Amino acid sequence: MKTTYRDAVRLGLREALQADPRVFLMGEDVGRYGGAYAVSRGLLEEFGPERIRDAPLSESSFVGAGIGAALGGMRPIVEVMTVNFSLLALDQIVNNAATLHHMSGGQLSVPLVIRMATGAGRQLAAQHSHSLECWYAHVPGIRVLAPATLEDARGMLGSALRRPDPVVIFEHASLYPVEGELSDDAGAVDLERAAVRREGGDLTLITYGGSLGKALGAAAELAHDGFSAEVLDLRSLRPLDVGTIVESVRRTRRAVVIDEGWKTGGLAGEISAILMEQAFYDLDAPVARVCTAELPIPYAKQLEDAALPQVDRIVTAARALLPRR
Amino acid sequence: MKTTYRDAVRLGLREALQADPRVFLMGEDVGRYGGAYAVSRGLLEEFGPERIRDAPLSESSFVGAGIGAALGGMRPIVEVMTVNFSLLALDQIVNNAATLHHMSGGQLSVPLVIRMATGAGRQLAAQHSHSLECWYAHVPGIRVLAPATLEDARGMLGSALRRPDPVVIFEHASLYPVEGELSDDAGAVDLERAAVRREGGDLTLITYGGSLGKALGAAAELAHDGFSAEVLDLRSLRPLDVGTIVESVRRTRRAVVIDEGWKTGGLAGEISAILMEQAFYDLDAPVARVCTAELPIPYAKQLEDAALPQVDRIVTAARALLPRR
Amino acid sequence: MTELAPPTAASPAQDAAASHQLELLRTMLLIRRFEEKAAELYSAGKIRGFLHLYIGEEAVATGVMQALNPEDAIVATYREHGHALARGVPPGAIMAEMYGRANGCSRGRGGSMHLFDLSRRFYGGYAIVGGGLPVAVGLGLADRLQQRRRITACFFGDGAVAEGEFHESLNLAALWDLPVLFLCENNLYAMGTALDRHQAQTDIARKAQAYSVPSSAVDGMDVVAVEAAAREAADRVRRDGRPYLLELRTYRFRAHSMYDPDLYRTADEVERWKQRDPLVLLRARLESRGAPPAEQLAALEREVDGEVAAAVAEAEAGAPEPVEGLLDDVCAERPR
Amino acid sequence: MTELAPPTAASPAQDAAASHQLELLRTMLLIRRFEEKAAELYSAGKIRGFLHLYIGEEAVATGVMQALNPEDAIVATYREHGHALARGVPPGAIMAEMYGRANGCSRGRGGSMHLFDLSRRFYGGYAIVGGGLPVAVGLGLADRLQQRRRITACFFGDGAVAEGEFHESLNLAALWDLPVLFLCENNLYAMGTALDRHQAQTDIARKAQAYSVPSSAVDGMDVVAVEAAAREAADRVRRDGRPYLLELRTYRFRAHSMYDPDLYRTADEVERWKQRDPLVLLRARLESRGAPPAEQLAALEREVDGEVAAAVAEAEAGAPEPVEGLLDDVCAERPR
Ligand SMILES: Cc1ncc(C[n+]2csc(CCOP(=O)(O)OP(=O)(O)O)c2C)c(N)n1
Ligand SMILES: Cc1ncc(C[n+]2csc(CCOP(=O)(O)OP(=O)(O)O)c2C)c(N)n1
Ligand SMILES: [Mg+2]
Ligand SMILES: [Mg+2]
Repeated sequence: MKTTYRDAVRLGLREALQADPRVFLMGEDVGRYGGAYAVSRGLLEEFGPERIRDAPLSESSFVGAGIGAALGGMRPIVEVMTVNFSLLALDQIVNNAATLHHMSGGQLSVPLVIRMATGAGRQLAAQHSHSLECWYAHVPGIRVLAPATLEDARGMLGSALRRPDPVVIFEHASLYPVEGELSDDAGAVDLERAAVRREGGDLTLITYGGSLGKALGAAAELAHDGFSAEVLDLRSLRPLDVGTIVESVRRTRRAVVIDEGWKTGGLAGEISAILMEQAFYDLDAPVARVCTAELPIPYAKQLEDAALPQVDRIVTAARALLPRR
Repeated sequence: MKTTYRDAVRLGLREALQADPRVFLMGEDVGRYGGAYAVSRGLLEEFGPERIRDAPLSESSFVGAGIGAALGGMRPIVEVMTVNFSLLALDQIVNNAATLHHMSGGQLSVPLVIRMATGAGRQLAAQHSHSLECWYAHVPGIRVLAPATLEDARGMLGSALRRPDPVVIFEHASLYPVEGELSDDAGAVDLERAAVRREGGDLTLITYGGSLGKALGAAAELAHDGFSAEVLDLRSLRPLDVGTIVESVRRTRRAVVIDEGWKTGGLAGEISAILMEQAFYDLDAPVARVCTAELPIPYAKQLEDAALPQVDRIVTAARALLPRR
Repeated sequence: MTELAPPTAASPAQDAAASHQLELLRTMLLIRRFEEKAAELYSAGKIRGFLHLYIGEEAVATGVMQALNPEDAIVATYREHGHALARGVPPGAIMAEMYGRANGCSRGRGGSMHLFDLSRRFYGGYAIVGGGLPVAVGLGLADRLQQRRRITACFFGDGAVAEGEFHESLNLAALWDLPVLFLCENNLYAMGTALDRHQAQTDIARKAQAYSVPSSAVDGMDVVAVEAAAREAADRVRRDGRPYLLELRTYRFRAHSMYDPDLYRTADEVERWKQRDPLVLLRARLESRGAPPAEQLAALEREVDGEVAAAVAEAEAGAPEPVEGLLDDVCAERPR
Repeated sequence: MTELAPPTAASPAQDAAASHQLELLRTMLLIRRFEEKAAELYSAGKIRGFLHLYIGEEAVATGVMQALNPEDAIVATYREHGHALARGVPPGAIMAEMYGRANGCSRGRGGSMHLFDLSRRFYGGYAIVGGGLPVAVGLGLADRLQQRRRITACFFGDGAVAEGEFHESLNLAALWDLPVLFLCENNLYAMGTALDRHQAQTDIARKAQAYSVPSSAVDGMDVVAVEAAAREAADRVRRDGRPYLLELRTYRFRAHSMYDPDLYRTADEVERWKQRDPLVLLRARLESRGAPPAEQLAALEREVDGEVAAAVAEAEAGAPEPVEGLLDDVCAERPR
């Protein structure tokens, strides 16, 4: 069927709510309003206010309540409107959700799914445009996912709910209106492996989430010049599928990592460091990074565009690694 | 004079309070209690409760109040007891302190210094042992410092207060009792440059803060085997002194980065990625990382020791890069 | 709390009051027309990002600003066009900001949610709900430490009351005797969540008791009542050097933002509130006293329309910020 | 609120009450002796990290636990040896945890601040002040959603009241009708900061009004009063399925932690509070009624000493966790 990323996420939510009475959705404006990004529209009518639970503006406490509800036998899906607001809940996520299993010597576990929108590109300026996936990917004890396709948007949720540990799912806000095909029987997806979204032999473009489209765009441009770029979608940001990353780059011998986070201390650096450690002798050129410029995201369109990774910047970075043709 | 790191920080505080009436210290238990790590003991008696201001347990709001006070013409030093608790204040730091200058088109500036203890090694378990310097170092708009020596413990504070932007200073909690010499006329220090703490030509050990001692220990061991390791103390974690890092590694052609943060997505990866980009063709071996194992810090001593970077792990990592002798 | 006299022959004091009220009307009208225009320009794609309209709530910012002196500070939210206009930030600078232009009051970096004007001590729009309260506390602390007799006015919504920072900030301000006037714009909704679905106790003013902070509530649709209550509160903060919480009961006529399909309340409810449109109320109040003549009102409308048109022209004429300056305003300290 | 009858000839009910009170004494004594021993072992370097003693506050955990059923849940702080002991977590498992041994109740991962015993629904010690409250709210939410008639007891200190999570959590619990019993252990200090220097309004129970949560305060040094108040509060939570805030006024006799030089209060103040030592008070209460005989008390002391000695022996005998298992308990899902 033809549908959108937004509807695919909603489908995943509906399926999860139908499949397991322990599942409920909780967050700001998920019910009456229908979700800040209209993701949960209609779910309140279908599942009622106990299971589609509107929360007050209290990020720390409703995320913490998600932890407690998971401890108490439920399978909560907590929606934090965007990653920017999740800073208010980081204490609960890092100090409680990620540690309780360990601190209790394995007694407690926290089967909690936290969904949040992420990313820039809609002129929302410096307090609504972060990409802090790398922070979450730094924390042992949680799993971090970034669905870039409709299948993953729908399927990762169900797969995440089957895990006994906290899972954080990042949905890039600019993907919600993206249209595509989704097979009717699409269901649970694997959470472990990165996906090759385009095969190629001359270099590897490594990315995830909202930047996948840009990487594919860059690969298409490079193809005009006769270079075949492999495009890798990380899918899982923690744990990283190091095997697939390293295998691809060993083969192509060149890599550009594209990541909408700020460059310094971001996820792209981690991938580069892994390649340093595990593919150093196979590299024909240093791994390059295309990330967001080091500034709070500005409102004005031309400034925001200049700050973010774009197809032309990816192509330029790739060309610099490739032999002249 | 012979003194401790703790007393050096206190000296820096006293000098700052004496030098500028706009400076004040605010945080939990900085006054009557004398500071959780006894850093501010005696200051309340000297400067009174208005300038040595005990705050309630309200991290988000007293850090935010520091931002507002800086906007209002003061030069606040806010102490957050440890980096673990700073998660509660991250929204204020990232969304306000780091953005206000930019969002206001350059009108506002936030000359705020935030000090916090960091690090593990004292069996305080999973909620009191983080090293999240890398998160702060990811954020444009703030400066991040990590004094590893007595001079820096004393001098960085004064230098930080002279800057018009927010500065976060990380003091590794295990350093407070460390003794050393401090010259009487030690004063303001440069905040831009990394420091070579030991010169060497065979490889570079890159580190900062609480791990400097371990790196120096490893360098001493390596010297027994006839290898001369250069030890670089980053000092400033944002901005990084890329010039000094790259110059050293281009010369030694090998590097190990030691960082008490978790490995994945940590600061060591950033250094490795920078060396990938700027020293790839000069490297004789891939840059190695010695970081904290990927788990919440456990309480039991042998487990905590095993989780953290230690001299023997650094030596092993270094040896693996070096030719056999 | 109002100062209305019965409608008899006009005394000089009454004349002054009437002309002041005409000024209030003018400010509210400017906000109304400015935002109607902004909504239009948003649909036309000239303004982007989030746009939160204040239409319906004009009496709050307008009334409160009367009680503030030029040396007082203001902290506002993402719904702050009205506050900026009422404070005297030039409409052209605001409109240009929403266009993302170099002549915008935040040089195009902030947009609608982040208006700043340091020269008027307008410390900006904060778009993390609750995030402005601690900053206001800090401004108050700076004033206390510098022994200045000025106050900080901090606006926030009913939704912000649920955030921990509300609680922490009121406690800090009270504990430390800080001259902060907390102004809760209770428009009965936090996005689509009605007050009684986000607050177990819906009497917001009463919550101040938990911090020994004096408080009161006022009809936020009646600008004269708002001004009187704000003056009383601001005077008290100034005199005692202690915080005060004023709850302003109001309503937004438009959706939360331009993205909001407004499904969570009935058209009927909105209509009922529109009966209490602050502009209509004030006009009625003026008219009930025979003033002002229709032509005066028409002139005022024309003036305001002209001002809005001029603001748009200024924005249209503004230069885009050059991309080369992208990294200019990250730090106050310029990289060496 | 107490159930004491005048001291006449003992009825069966009085006998039962007396023997119950002897049980309370036993529990409080166990906490006291266990912690005195822990302090000793800390000085000897057997226990490391932070150690927060509950000495002086024993009546609180002991009294409250009487009101809880086995199916109820408990959320505590880093100062939770007393709560764990009163809940029936074996002293040996707690001591072994503080030794960091494999037979510790958290397998050596948690230490003194992070005791857990899922089999007793002891959901642990939380060491980020205020961090346990949202978790307790969530446990209550799970019970509500699963329509279970059990409650969650959430302990926290007076210092935690300043944190935003206190405010958010009470609102959530009240708004959503959750069966959570909030228990504020007001020992007048948050580390070195006295109550009136961290709270603008020092009447904590009263703050519950801001959330329409019923509340009361009780003398936390009188275990009989604590039990009665806790029973009333717990019954009410169980019956109404709504939260309740009980403030327990108490005092810690020891320093905040073993690192604390205790400079912020006078020896005199501590001495005055020691006059109201909960063990002394209960003993006096028992003695005033002629019971129990001295030899019974002596036997009880001996028993408790034996239990503590056995706990130490168990800890000493515990195996250290093998370093090879370092990464075992990071995720519940085992890496493939
Ligand atoms: C911390 C945080 N959470 C969520 C949001 C998204 N959001 C923006 S405005 C809003 C509602 C705020 O309501 P209120 O405080 O009543 O102000 P109003 O919009 O009614 O003026 C929400 C949920 C946000 N900006 N910040
Ligand atoms: C968020 C946070 N801030 C600071 C600390 C350090 N700290 C530990 S206990 C404590 C005082 C807490 O006081 P209270 O809540 O009254 O509990 P008490 O220790 O008196 O039992 C402080 C400041 C912490 N653990 N967590
Ligand atoms: Mg509102
Ligand atoms: Mg206390």
